[in-house]
Amino acid sequence: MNTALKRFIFFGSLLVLWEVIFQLNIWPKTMFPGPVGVANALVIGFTEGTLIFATLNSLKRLFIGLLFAVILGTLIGVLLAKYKTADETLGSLVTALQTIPSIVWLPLALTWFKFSEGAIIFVVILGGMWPMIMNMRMGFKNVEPILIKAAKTMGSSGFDLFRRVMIPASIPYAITGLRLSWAFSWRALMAGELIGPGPGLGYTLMFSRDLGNMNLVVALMVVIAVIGSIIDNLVFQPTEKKVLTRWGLEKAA
Amino acid sequence: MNTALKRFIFFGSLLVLWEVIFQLNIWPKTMFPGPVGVANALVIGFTEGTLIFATLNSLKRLFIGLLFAVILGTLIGVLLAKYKTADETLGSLVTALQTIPSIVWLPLALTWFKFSEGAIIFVVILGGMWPMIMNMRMGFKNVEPILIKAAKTMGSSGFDLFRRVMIPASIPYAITGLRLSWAFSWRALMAGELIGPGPGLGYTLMFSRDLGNMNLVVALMVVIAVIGSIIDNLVFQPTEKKVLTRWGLEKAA
Amino acid sequence: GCGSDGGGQPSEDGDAETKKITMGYFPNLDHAPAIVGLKKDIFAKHLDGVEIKTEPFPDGNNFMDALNSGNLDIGYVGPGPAISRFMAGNDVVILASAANGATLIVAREGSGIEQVADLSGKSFCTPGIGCTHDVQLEKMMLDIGLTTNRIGGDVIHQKQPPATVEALFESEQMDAAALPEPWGTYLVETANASIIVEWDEVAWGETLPSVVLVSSKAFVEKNPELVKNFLKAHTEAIKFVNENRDDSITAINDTLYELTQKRLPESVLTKSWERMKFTSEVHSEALQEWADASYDLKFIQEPPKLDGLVDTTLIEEISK
Amino acid sequence: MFLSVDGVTKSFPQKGKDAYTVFENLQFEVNEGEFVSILGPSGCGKSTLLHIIGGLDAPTHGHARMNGQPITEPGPDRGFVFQEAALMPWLTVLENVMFGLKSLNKAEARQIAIDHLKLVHLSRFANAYPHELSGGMRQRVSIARALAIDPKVLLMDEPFGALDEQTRMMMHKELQDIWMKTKKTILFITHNIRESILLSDRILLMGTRPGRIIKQFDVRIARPRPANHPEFIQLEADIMQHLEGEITKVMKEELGYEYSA
Amino acid sequence: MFLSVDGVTKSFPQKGKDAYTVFENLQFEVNEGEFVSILGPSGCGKSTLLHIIGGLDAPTHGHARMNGQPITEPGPDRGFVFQEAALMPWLTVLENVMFGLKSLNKAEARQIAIDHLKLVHLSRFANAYPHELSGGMRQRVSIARALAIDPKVLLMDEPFGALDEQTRMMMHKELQDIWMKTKKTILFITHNIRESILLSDRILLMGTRPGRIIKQFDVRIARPRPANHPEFIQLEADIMQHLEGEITKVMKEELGYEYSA
Ligand SMILES: Nc1ncnc2c1ncn2[C@@H]1O[C@H](COP(=O)(O)OP(=O)(O)OP(=O)(O)O)[C@@H](O)[C@H]1O
Ligand SMILES: Nc1ncnc2c1ncn2[C@@H]1O[C@H](COP(=O)(O)OP(=O)(O)OP(=O)(O)O)[C@@H](O)[C@H]1O
Ligand SMILES: [Mg+2]
Ligand SMILES: [Mg+2]
Repeated sequence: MNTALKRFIFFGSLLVLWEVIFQLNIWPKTMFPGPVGVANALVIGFTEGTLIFATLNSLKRLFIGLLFAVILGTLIGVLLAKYKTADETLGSLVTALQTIPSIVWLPLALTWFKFSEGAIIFVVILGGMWPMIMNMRMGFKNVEPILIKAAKTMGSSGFDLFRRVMIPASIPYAITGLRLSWAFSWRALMAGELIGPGPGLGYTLMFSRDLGNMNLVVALMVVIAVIGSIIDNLVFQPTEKKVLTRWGLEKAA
Repeated sequence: MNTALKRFIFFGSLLVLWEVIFQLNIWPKTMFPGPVGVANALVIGFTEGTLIFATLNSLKRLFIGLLFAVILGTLIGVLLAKYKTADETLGSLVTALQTIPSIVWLPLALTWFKFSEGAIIFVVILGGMWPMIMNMRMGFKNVEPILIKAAKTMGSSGFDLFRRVMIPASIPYAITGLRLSWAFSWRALMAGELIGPGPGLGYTLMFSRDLGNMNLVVALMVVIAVIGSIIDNLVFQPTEKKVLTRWGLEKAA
Repeated sequence: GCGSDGGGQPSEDGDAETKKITMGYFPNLDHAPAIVGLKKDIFAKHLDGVEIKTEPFPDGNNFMDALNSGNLDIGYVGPGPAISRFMAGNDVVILASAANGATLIVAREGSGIEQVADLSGKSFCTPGIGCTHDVQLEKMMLDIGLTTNRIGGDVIHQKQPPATVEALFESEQMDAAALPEPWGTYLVETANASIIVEWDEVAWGETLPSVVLVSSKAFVEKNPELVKNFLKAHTEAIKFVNENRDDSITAINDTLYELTQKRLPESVLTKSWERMKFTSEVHSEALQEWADASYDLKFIQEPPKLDGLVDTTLIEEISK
Repeated sequence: MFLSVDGVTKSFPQKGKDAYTVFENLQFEVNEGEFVSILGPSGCGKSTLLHIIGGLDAPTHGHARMNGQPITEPGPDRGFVFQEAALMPWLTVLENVMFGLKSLNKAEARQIAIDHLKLVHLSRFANAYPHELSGGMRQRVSIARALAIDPKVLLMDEPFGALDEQTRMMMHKELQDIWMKTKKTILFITHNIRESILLSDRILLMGTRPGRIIKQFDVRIARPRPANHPEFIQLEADIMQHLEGEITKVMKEELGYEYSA
Repeated sequence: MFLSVDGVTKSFPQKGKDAYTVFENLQFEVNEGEFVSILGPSGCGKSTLLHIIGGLDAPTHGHARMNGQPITEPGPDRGFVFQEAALMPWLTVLENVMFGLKSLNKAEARQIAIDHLKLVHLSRFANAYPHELSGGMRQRVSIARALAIDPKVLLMDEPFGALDEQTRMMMHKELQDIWMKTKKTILFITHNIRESILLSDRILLMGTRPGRIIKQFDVRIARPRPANHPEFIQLEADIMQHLEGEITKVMKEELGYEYSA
């Protein structure tokens, strides 16, 4: 049975189950919307174009934020993995900062970046950076010392060593970090779009929650989930599969 | 120079820097509180006891939630790592669900668990579970096949294999997962305490934000950060150090 | 007192009314009847034999979610969430008003805004998008031909928690704000903001509730006596509040302090007190007009029909 | 027929190319209590074959059988010494050797583990972690670990490859003692021709590209076998000659092969 | 004095116990262009010593020196063949061999890499990943990789340990050719006594517990060296005898050692 079919059956059954629970009326319909209402909200949003516009705007913010989160996360990760002093000082700070919810950063984002895209992107970076830092840090720490030694005897050091050994050797950690960064950047974006200029999915989310439009709330989640699935299928999964197969950790198809 | 001293200098300088920036009046004081005000809020909170009570209550919720998050995360992680079908179906669902911000779960938590500790803990579990799932999944996928083979030739299989090979072999991933779970559970708790009965740090956070008491907001973050540091120093760091040293990935002191 | 004669007591016929009630409110000045009523044991007096659980809420969404999922029986909330949730199909009924008025529109010192018309090309913020105060201001703008960037106009609108507005004014990031009390007065007193529209000149100023007492139909139908007793307490609390301003303000500040370690200046609260009217009288037509404006402003997609949202039969009964 | 390899083929799929066939239709048998060595050039498929017999790898066609039953799973009846040491990095040397002894009580398991560590001269390093050992020491722990389980069949993949000649000679002696005493069935991969003659009842000579069994040699010299026994010398020369042919073949192929990306 | 090991001590700290000293105050020299073998029982510190000379491990006391300068860093002037293959798992065989050639242009680097892969008979596997290779093949890639860089000094840690005798003999020939042509300095760890006599100008015999150099043997037999040369046989017997003494010592120690947790 191929992947697409399996997924079709799995998500199809989930959808049916959802509708059945919805019809059973166990929970108030206003709290637990059904698939038809959600589908409806999606159709309206896309035919009227508001959702398209919001999605594009949010995606732009997300990708810019994610890019910085990944770069910063990797750099700080190296720093923490490589220098014990950094790990013991900056590392503690990272441990502390990552527990801070996005909304607490909003006032600071506002003061520093005014009402601008910058403020939102700042919040996204702060949301997505931590998993990348933690995973890259561990990834670098887990590079087999013998590989580093081997590279050094072949004249590799500094940035060359970093690029040609440290980075590829920690790809399994990087992928996990990326996946988590992706998810947590979205979450931060939802909080970040409370400030700054609309439109955006987070903005719409807030708005529809205020108006008690649960159909639209779930519809937004569906949009985010579908985008996530597409990226996962096009980027993360193939990379992961390639790496794991090459390393002999997963059998080739 | 020993660790404590390094940290003292590092955090001391940060504190001084903070006060200097505060005194320079670059940003509005209502958005960017200074260390003295924060310290004051801490002192009041602890002498009057409200913060103590809130902290204990939040910690209780956090630990229960985290416990479930870790167990569930590990189990789902195994499932995804071991069964391709699960990875392709449930895995996609996980990818989708983890992008959903905690606040979207609140109405569902309320419907399912009523106004109770259960609702908050549910949100905490949903917050902390994803990093654990993703890291354990990758951890299990990255166990060297030869070690599994070796264990099998010695009669280990099923749960025994899981317990004695898979789990220890993926400890580096588990630690990273745990650290992230810890952080994201806190974040979820802050959102979750919007519903459900007080007191709690998230509960206090929300009201002091609404009333513009930024001193208390930052004081709460300091409390969380300090708790995080203590746990990190007492649990995560020693475990990590022990593992990395044993595996020869880090030099013994 | 009044509660002991029947209402609070379970009747013997199995259709027993609940002995426990969960009540929600917000730690805010216009929730004075709730806060003071609790502090002065007015509710306890009228609901003799009933266990009262109280829960402060930070925002209307969570309040309505709690009510909707049966976790909350009765409570005080802004009319905005009540209306939008009613239209979204939630089981919610407005039993009485608690306070009317309490919206103030202010501008930053040096913003050059003296009246609503000056907002053109400027920015303002409200605590929510399409919230009570937002619709009030945007309706006034609409009447003179101004719209926000949300629907193609040139006035920039932002959602901002009231507590952050001071800093936004200070850093000149925001020009004006339509806010619930006491935040408007607070800005006037502490940040030199100027009043563009006084509370009673805002659209539906004196008639639109700022806090209503809501419950669910299901709860009211099941516990009519209990609700009646609650309403008795409610009216007594309103009376008390109106007669004891300073006492009430102290009680509110104490509650704020318990939750957030912070007290608002008494002078602000006293001035603010004059910008709202504590009363149980609901003006249904103001609510309907407000909702219609909300539709005109494209906050909601369907023409609002609020029939059945307000049910004043019980309060009328007890006031007889 | 205790162990049999019954028409076993193994090929690995390759992206964009035909599958790479390591060996095709292999056929041989090992009797109970027999000591069989497998000799062959590097890369001919010896390890792959042993993994299949161990149940660690699935054959593409055919079956390895034990007592007539197809082998599909590894099991503690077939002890395995891997070509790489394959020790658990998170366990001490002692714990590694005790890994397969969990059915015994702790004290007993520990005693057995220590006895086997003494056998490989490593009881002093019982509490060391694998990364603190030298390559040869790790390999010896791996041998101790397999012997400690006391399996019916021992599958050993170049177990003594990383040992110095003296230690290796002692291990030869120990292994022979164990084999004579317990009459285990041993399948033993080596590329040391002398070692194979010294230890085994029978030698399977594998060729490469594709992997196959070129020839079998029965070793009928009485034990202990002196290296200067004429039959020993004769056999050594024979095997050497056969293997040389294989290597020359590979070399010729290699020289004629043009790499293209 | 091209390479010298100058009073080098190496000890590893141990938790709760005294540090474990592998060797103390080692002293020897290697001339430019000399081929020196190191022989010794497993665990005596050969790899540790080579790592120190390679600049991969820091000595506890003393210094390894090259041209009189203390060695503190690894560098491409000292090529290293590790006891384990140490290939990058994410690179193909070809890319692994090309790893150290990045200063050259791509086409040139590729040509050199392919030439060296042919040398070890693996050009056919240029596009395979390390996990698709057998143990011996991996080791050969590792050799090709070190030779491709063409370093002044070659530090080889049991490079031919995992090879079958025929391939090993060919590698002996290739290595000797390279050495004669380029006059590299080679430091070569092995536990094959014959190999050491066959290849080297000088043999350092290491003992164990603590590690130290027991004896040095100069090999003065003309190359190519026939294994039946009387001097060869004599030397072999000599070395064997010395090493046996060491092993017996370890064995005796081991028997007298009581394990306590
Ligand atoms: N996962 C794999 N994918 C593709 N080819 C593989 C894989 N594993 C092994 N091979 C190929 O199978 C062949 C046999 O490998 P095997 O490890 O059995 O050799 P061997 O005889 O044990 O060699 P050595 O003496 O060097 O250990 C090799 O040519 C190798 O390239
Ligand atoms: N990280 C370490 N911590 C503690 N001891 C170590 C460490 N690394 C090596 N040793 C010890 O140093 C000694 C020498 O190891 P080394 O690898 O140099 O031996 P070797 O002579 O190369 O042996 P072999 O021939 O088996 O490869 C061993 O006894 C080993 O236990
Ligand atoms: Mg092999
Ligand atoms: Mg070694």
